Amino acid sequence: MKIPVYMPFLAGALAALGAGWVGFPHAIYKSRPQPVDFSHKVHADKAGTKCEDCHAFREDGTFAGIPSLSTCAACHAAPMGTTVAEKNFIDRYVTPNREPDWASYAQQPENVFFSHITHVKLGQLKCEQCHGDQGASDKLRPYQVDRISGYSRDIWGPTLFQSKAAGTVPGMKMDDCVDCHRKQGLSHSCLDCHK
Amino acid sequence: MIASNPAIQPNPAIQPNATIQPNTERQPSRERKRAVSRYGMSIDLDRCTGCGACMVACAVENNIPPAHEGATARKGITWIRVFKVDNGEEGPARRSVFVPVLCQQCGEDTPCVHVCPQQAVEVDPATGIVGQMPERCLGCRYCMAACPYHARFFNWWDPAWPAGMEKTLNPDVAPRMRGVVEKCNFCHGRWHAAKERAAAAGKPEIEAGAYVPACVESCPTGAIRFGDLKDSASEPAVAAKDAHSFRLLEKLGTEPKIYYRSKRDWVRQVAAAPKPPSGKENARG
Amino acid sequence: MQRTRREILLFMGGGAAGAMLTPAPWRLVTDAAIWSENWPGIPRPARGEITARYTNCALCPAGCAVRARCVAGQPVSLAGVSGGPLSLGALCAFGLTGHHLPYHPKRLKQGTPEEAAAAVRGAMAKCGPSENIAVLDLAPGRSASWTYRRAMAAVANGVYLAPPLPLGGAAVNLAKARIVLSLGAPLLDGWGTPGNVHAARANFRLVQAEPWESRTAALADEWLPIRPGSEAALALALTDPKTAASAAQATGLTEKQIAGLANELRANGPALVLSADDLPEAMALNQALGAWGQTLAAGSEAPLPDVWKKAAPERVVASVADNSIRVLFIDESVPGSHIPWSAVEKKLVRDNPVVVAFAWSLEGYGRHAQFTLPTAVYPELTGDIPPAVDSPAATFRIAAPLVAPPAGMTDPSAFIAKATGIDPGNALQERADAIYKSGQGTLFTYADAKSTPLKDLKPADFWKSLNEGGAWIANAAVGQDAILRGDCQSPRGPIANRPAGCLPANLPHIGSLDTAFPLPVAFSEPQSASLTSPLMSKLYQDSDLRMPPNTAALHPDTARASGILGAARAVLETQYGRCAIGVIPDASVPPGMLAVAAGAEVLDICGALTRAKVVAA
Amino acid sequence: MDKQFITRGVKRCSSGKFLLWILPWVAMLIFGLYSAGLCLVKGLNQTNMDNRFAFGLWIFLDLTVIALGAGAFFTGFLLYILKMKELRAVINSAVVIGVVCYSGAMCALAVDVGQPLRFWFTFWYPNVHSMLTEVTFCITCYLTVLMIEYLPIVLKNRKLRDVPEFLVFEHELHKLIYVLAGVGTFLSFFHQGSLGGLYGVLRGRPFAFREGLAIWPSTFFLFILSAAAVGPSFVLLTSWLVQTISKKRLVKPEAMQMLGRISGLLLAVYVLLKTIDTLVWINRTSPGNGFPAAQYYAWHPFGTWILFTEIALLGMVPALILLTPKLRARTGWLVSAAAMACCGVALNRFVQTVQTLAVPTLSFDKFMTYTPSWQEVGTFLAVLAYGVLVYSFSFRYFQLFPDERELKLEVARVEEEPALVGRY
Repeated sequence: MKIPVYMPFLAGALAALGAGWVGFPHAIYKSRPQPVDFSHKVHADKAGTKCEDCHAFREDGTFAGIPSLSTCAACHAAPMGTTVAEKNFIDRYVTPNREPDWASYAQQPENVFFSHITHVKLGQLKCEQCHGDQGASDKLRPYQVDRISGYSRDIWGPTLFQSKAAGTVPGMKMDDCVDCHRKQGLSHSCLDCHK
Repeated sequence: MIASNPAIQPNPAIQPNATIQPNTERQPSRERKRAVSRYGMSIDLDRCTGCGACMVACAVENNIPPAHEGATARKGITWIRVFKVDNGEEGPARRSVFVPVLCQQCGEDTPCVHVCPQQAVEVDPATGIVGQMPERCLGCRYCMAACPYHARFFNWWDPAWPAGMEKTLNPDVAPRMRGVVEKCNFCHGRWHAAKERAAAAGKPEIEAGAYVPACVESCPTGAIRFGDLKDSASEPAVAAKDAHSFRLLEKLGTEPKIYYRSKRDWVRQVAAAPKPPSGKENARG
Repeated sequence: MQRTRREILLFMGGGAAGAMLTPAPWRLVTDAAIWSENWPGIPRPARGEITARYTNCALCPAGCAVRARCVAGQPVSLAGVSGGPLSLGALCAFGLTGHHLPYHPKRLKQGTPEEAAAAVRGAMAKCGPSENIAVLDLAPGRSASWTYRRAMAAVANGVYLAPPLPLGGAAVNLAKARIVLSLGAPLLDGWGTPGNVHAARANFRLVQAEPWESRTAALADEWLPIRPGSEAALALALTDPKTAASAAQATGLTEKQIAGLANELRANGPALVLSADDLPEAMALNQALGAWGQTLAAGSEAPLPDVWKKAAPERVVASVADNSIRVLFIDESVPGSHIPWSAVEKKLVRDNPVVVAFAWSLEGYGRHAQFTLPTAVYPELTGDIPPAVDSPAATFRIAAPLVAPPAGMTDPSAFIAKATGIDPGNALQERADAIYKSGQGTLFTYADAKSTPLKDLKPADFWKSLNEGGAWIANAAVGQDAILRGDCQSPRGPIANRPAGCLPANLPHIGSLDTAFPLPVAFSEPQSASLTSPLMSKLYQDSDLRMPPNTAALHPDTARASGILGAARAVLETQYGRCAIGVIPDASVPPGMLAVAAGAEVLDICGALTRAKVVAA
Repeated sequence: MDKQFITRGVKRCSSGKFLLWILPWVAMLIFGLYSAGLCLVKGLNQTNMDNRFAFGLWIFLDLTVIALGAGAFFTGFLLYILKMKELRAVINSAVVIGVVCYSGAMCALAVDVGQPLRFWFTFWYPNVHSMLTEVTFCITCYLTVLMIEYLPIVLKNRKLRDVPEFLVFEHELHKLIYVLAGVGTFLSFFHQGSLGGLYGVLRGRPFAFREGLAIWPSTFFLFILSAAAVGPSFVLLTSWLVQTISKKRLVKPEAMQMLGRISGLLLAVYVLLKTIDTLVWINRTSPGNGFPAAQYYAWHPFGTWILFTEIALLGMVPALILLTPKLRARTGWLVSAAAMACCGVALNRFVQTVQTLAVPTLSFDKFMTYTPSWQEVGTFLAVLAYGVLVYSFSFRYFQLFPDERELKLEVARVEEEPALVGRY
């Protein structure tokens, strides 16, 4: 029997579309779990800590980022509570005094200069405005990184490639920074933010 | 003291940038652009001993790797390079001077900026610094052909440090990759750091002296001075008015921001000459 | 057949078209571009808390004050300490890159201390009465040096050897000088303490008598281009006008010029005369000009603990009998002056002597020693810094480590003390206490740029601040408890009968013209046998501002005469040996001489003012 | 065995002979691709370019081949817009030349940039003030146009004609040809000009800097003119080469001479303007920037002879030859004049690229020279071989010279009249 001449064409097109829209977005990322089953929510609610209690600034105004083990150990020298996660944390890291290799969702590329203090103190920005309601998350979703470019998935923000779990995390692409800077009339030159 | 943030509440209402209201006490960028500084430099050639401290300090500060074994004086990366220049005479009549040459930060019709096909080069209106963006650079090298001072350098090799030495890299400057152009940007990493310190102190701008490039800091004889040309009290501003001051290739009309100074007449004459005093090449270094 | 092929083609075509409508190709293109920003091999600088730490540079006796910018404790850049009392905020190119030395690709990583110790024990056991056990200390004047001297005093026929002190141990007071005559001394290029020299420069007139236009000559107030090798003659003529005629002959200057210079030196004093190698004639001229007590004074060291006083005398290699040293320790853990191996070798006993070198690289005496034991290197090592030639006051400065040395490093003084059975104790702290007891002088702390009289301090604080970056400076030019350096600081003592220790004896400098070796040598770069940071290649490879180690610049005519015109490499030959060198043709070097950049190899065969010849490789 | 691909009614050499012909070129291509690969994988340290000679052999190559490729657009312009029917005889050949030159140049550029993976940045973040942006955009667009113009030639292939869809498609395309010619001409004018502007705008390089109209330095217009002038010359040259090598009559002498005449005409105008421009530059522009023009020629080997050769010897002389009907009628004169014209433009591009970088700007600069590394030369050869191969295949399997069949018969007719034979 004779099949219309455009059929193979259509077939090819459909196959490609499927692969491109469904397969690719999964294939491009590799993901790894965070070392510790950590809940921001618990720390915010039970311990009533604020962001900067752990994600602190140093004297010179530089941002320390993810706290080091010593910060955690300040409270978690001994197990607090009986959860498995707690026990694992103490056994694997606190007792042997080994730094957990946290993955930073918001890690910017090496060539980006970002000053937290400038945005928080001069710009009066709140953490959530860039990091979303991270502070309310109950567990740490796996860290997903682009296989080729090595960028964290969160950087892409609410695009087609945003990870569902990221919730309201806005993008951290250059365009996202630039949008805000434009609004503020603060865009001068590339070297403002690149190093 | 750090401004403290409110406790974090789960706040699904937050949309990207939605809650940012334009900040009224900050002027729009155009205003700021007018109110800004234009950094410049003055170099006293009568003090320069050609020791090379500025060149190594620059390399240390800006994560420039040691020379690749294949590198030569023509393929090397030296954001600031000290040339030994003489008056073209032989024997006892010979006189030499050391001339540090770095990006002259042209302020007017900057030759390298408008040639770049993809906006990897620009003059920062806020600082007057000519910026080069390695991560935007295609490596076409058109800007190098355009620069009359040969102050731009191409990464002919991927950067490489002896094992362990990468521990001494400066976190304020990103190492560049092979195949892109780079140049002096007045140690922009230090500008960032100064800016951040100012922010920590609650000030939007850097005050004078809080930001100085590495070559200036390192010069053992204090031959290189740095400052804001708009502030008439700053050393470069004063030097600019000095009768013994000159700029390289001033006639091109690109308004470089590096002022050289020498009380020796022959030095100024050689610098102003359209070509080497004698037909032969007379620079070593 | 035909049809199926077409179908495949169509299918592929459709696939391509479809793919264009998905994000995949575009994302891949973007990612590839981003990947090119951080592809493999490009290191990511470590991040961390940024702190400032202070120390003193141990790379030369200047011991400049250093502020280290550290990221998470690791120094990432060094700078001078503005307001520092001695170095006045300056740091030279070598000092600025000192923090790279621990990572030098040629660093020595392990040795065999046990075997070395055993060999030393064995040799010492069968050490005959006429034979010596010696320490060669290339940076004398440190507390470690005193440990060596004590050790050598503790053993029978122990000898403490050191290179001759600059100016025979005298100290220069540049601040007092109004006119300086430099006979080829690199005054503005690595001589003394850069910061101090450049600060004083404004107040004296500089006359540089040198055959070629060195860096110093280029910035001197007057440059006298004399004939190569005629420095001594000029000095002599300036001391004793009767020789002016022959001097004019030798130097190529007119008698009038020489007379004029002589008058100038006498009229516009206080004057100071320096020379590339310490010419006795230059010292004589200094005396004739009454420089002593004015611009020249006896050099001095910080006070010592009394228990250290029992120490072996300081001797130069030349003063030891040939073939008499059975055991030789060489400490080159810090850069110091280099004594040609040929001069050392002939002092060793013929039947298997034991030579133990303490070094951080194999580039120095390690090339000749049986045992080379790896040591810490600045900024890893702990130690004090010998007195600077241009510091009339005694000083005490500690180079405190900025990074921890790797495992398996040997501490020379501990090793030698053990071998000779003395207790080294904590030499630095004992010295500090002794200084504190002397009660005089002031302490300058770098972090706060404050100077405090010693008597206002507690001993613990004194010790602490010395280790966190500070300098003790004696009040008087010679503190009453200070130790005089060298044996030749007598203001009026005739040069002739100065003891051997004061003569520049490491290599006799040329006297009459030597036809076998026609070319006088001038050092165009600071002389150092030890390795420098790989980043120094910016100065001699990525640019040709300076010359790489073991190269010679010479006039094309000289090259032609030597038959090496156009050659990039050649062999340098002196009466002490030969070594391969790189050759740089340079019309700015006058014909008939060599401007040499020293490395260990070159320093092994020639010192300043030796004569050499170059032959084709 | 490839007979069924060869156009009806024309004679082509045996496959074996053809194979023999392409073999050396293929070898050259492979070697070239290897050297280019080295440059891509190991980076540009494989070349002898350096911070001073940021541009080298490759940029010279690009400028030259693009100038020579101008024949494609200009012939098209003359034929379709100015309706010079005679040129139909060479238009196909001209198009192939265009495709070869432009695609070749693009490939060379892809190797020349330090970060080929970022090639698309210029399109995504274009700096509209940069001449290079203009060049990149126009060349890319024009290459697409050329491809579309090339397509009908391919589709006319005897074998491909069997596919009915192709024939229809080809026919539709043909209706477009006038539009394409127009667009092509427009684009070409721009990028040829921009290539000239590339150097003319370098105010930091007084040797190359020129004043001009609005944003365009005079070199902008000179490049357009020179390209338009040598384009036909190069088409003429290639047609002659093909005729000699393939020992066939392909183009009527009238067509050849017409090409020559056009070329000569434009060349004359070009030489005139170039002379004026040079005088203005020597007496005003250069001194205005503090550089007496004499110094540029004080550096051996770049003496004033180069100026003379470029303008008089390889500019005026061929122009005059081509403008003299008598000489033009003699193949020898015609061809050598065309060749000279091409060399003249090549020399001009060489001066623009290499001499500009060689002469010092700072008074304590060195005068520098540079010799390409074998990797650079290899890549250069690759482009050359690629060109020859594409042309050879096109000539063998497609109908580049519509008159060929007719001329073939003619030859057959005049076989017994020796007078006519041997003229080609």
